[in-house]
Amino acid sequence: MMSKIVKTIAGISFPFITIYGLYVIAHGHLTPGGGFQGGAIVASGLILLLVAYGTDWIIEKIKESHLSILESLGALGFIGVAFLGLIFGGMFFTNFIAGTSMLFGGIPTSTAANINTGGTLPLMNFAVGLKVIAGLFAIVLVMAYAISKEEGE
Amino acid sequence: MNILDILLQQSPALIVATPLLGAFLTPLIGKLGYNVRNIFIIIILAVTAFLVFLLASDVFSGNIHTYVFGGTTSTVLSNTVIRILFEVDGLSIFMAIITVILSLAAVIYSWAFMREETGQDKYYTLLLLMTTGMFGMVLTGDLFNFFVFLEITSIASCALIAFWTHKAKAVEAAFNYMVISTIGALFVLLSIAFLYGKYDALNIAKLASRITPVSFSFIDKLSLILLLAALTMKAGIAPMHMWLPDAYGRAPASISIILVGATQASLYGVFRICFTLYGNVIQIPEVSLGWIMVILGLITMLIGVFMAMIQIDFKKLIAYGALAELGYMFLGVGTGLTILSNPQLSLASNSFALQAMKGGIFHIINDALDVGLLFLVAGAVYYATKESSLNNLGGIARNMKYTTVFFLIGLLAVSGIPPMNGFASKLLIYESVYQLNPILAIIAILASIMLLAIMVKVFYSAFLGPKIDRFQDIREAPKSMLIAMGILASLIIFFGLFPDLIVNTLVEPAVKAITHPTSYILWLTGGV
Amino acid sequence: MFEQLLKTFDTGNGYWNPLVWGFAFLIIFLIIYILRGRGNPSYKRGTEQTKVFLSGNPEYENKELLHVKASNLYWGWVESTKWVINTLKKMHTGRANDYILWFTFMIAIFMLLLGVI
Amino acid sequence: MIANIPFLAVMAMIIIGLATVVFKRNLIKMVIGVSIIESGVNLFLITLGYREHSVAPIYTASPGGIMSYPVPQALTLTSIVIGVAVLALMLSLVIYIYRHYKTLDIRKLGGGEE
Repeated sequence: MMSKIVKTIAGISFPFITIYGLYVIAHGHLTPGGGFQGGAIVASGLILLLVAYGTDWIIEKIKESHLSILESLGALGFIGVAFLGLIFGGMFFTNFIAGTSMLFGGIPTSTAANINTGGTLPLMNFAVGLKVIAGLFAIVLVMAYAISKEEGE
Repeated sequence: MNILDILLQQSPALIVATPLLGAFLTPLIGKLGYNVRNIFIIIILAVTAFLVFLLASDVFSGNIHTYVFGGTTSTVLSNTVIRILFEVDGLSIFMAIITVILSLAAVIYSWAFMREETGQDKYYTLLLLMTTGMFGMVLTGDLFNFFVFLEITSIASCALIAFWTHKAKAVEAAFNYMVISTIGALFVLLSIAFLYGKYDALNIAKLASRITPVSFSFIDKLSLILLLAALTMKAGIAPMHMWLPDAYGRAPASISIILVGATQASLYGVFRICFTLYGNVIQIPEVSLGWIMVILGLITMLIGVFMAMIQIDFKKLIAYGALAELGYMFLGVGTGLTILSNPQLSLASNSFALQAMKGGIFHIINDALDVGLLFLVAGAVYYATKESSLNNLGGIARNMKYTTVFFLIGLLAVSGIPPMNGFASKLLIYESVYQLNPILAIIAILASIMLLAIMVKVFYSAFLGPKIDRFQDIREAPKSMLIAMGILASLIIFFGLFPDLIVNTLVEPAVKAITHPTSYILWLTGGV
Repeated sequence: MFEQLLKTFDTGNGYWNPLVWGFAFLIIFLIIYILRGRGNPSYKRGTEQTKVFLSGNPEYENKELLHVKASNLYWGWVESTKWVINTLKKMHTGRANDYILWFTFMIAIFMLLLGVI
Repeated sequence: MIANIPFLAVMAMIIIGLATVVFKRNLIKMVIGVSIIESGVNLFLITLGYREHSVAPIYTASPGGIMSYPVPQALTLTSIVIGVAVLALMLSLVIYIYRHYKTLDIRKLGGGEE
């Protein structure tokens, strides 16, 4: 449990951190960054809340089992996209969207940083981002919960 | 193109992807109930097994199967390899077969063995992840990819060793294993970086073609040393084996047998590095890897049997036995390497080298089956009696007839008594090692005799003896555990009765694959 | 296929055929069985002959005590190789830092053997 | 000379890390030692890809000029991701060990042969 100042500041900065993290995830195919980095940023925002408001408050809002389901969904999305590459492109992990008129189907030119490019890469970044957010936050949540229970005894 | 051809073409990726998909689906399927999830996992592994055998049938007919992730083979430039490649030759698929047998046995065994535990979704997720890692390690043709799968395997296996978190020693063994395997893997990464810095390639075949006696220098030696040290440590070769008995002994029995596979995947790494990656330079006189392997094998063997002699914990004793068995593989393959790397020896002694290699490689699968069976028996005894110390056991053969028979089969196999499979491979090793140096063969036979003595001690103290009141009402192990043990036991007997068939179909392609590295290296330039 | 199953296993220097061995075992077993069937006419159940002989000491009431514990088995061997076993025991400290020390030590050994230093 | 400083730093980090793991008795410090080795290896990988006066290897919107090698950066990233998993697992194991033995001193744990 932290003081009111910390809580307020954490509450104010949390949306910005999250949006920045989501930006990094979404632009993973254009800039240095991607699913893991952005996911780590979002997760650190959540961890900031955890530190500021205490474990019990967070545990009420989010269950660890939900997080692990989200994590599996992220991993499934990643491997699912890879399997789709096998089905539509003939090889595992084939970038079957690139060069088509679908979303993210554009082909990048050397000058324009267009977000509508990259084929399956943005999709994989989203999946990895989801997995990393859920996974990292679950790790810290479980550890914090375990320790806080111990100190309470 | 019919469906089998497509499956065959895609099989290297699917072998890795199917357990991975299963691993992430498990927490979701787990909500549907106990039996549904377990059947799902068995189906996943059965599909994987089917793919492995499909691929094996192709690879054993003499092909090297390559798979390019995310593109067709034509996009691979001949000079720089940009994509991740899987390259499957005889040895890879041989190891994959071991992995799939062990993981199937473990999953079938866990059905009853883990019934009472909590957190089973995580258990099966990690188990499948570990299987994925092992498949990746043996199938990949990319050095960095190898590192990644090595880490996946070690993280998953470490979490599984500590699965019984209420046991202090299990957690401690897991921590030790984690520290050791992480540092080992980091050294592997460091030497990969050395090689990448010098040769600008990560593909094993590409690197191997660039490491020549001309270019061989300090950096190559350093990375060879680091790779060798780290991978032999991960494979549990003495004197860096100390984590192994703890990890094997403290983990749940169903995990111990997959750990056997994981150590052997590291062993595969050692062989791949010595024979393929540095295949062009093994004849340089200062690289006397063969003798190093022989001596390490002997030390491993002796330490294994001496320590097993004084153990009173059932599973730890078997773990030390497994350590001794590891020594035989190193001895056999090391003998082969010694003779192959000596340009002065004539072709006549080359045939002994091949026999020794055959023995060593054949012993890998035999060891996996034998030690796996013994671990499963130890787990069954623990399941029935809740007792792991041999001092407190006794007379359980009365109540657990089938388990006793399985233990007897494992006992005979692990100590190399005919007609079990251990005998055939050990005979090959003894006879060929004798040609190199008779003393080596004598020590090996001595270690084998001691192994028999140790196993007889277990048999006497745990299974025979007068009735003990506490164990009056213990029951035979549940059916699923018996089935898992039965699979391994029948394979042991089959391998023992028809060694010629096994050596010709399974072992020989594997030996050919590592003694003729050029076919592995040259596929890039169309040499296949 | 069937012929391949029956083939003799050539080990380079000798050969080994488990089926022949199995056959030989079967014959030996039969001979032993026949010999055993002839029996010993002086054997009588439930007399002095079948009692446990413990150097003249009376037999334990509690059968459990008759069982030799695992740590007592091969006592002589363990006692005579104590120097090896105690050294080995000292190696297995159960601490990760000692194990890493062994690892660095082995790297040094490999370096010596391969001539880096 | 100046170009070799990163390599010296790598050497120093790896040796410091190894020394920490070998000589420190505290479990947390051992974990830190492993982390230091890992950072050393990552630094080495990054250094391999460095070229003088190069720009970041981003294909679009590049200001022109030579780029540093992207492959070592990808390797480092993977290695960092693995490092996170390893660190988390090791720390959770340390928590469990502390729960059982009520100490972090490795000499007071129950391992070893009898």
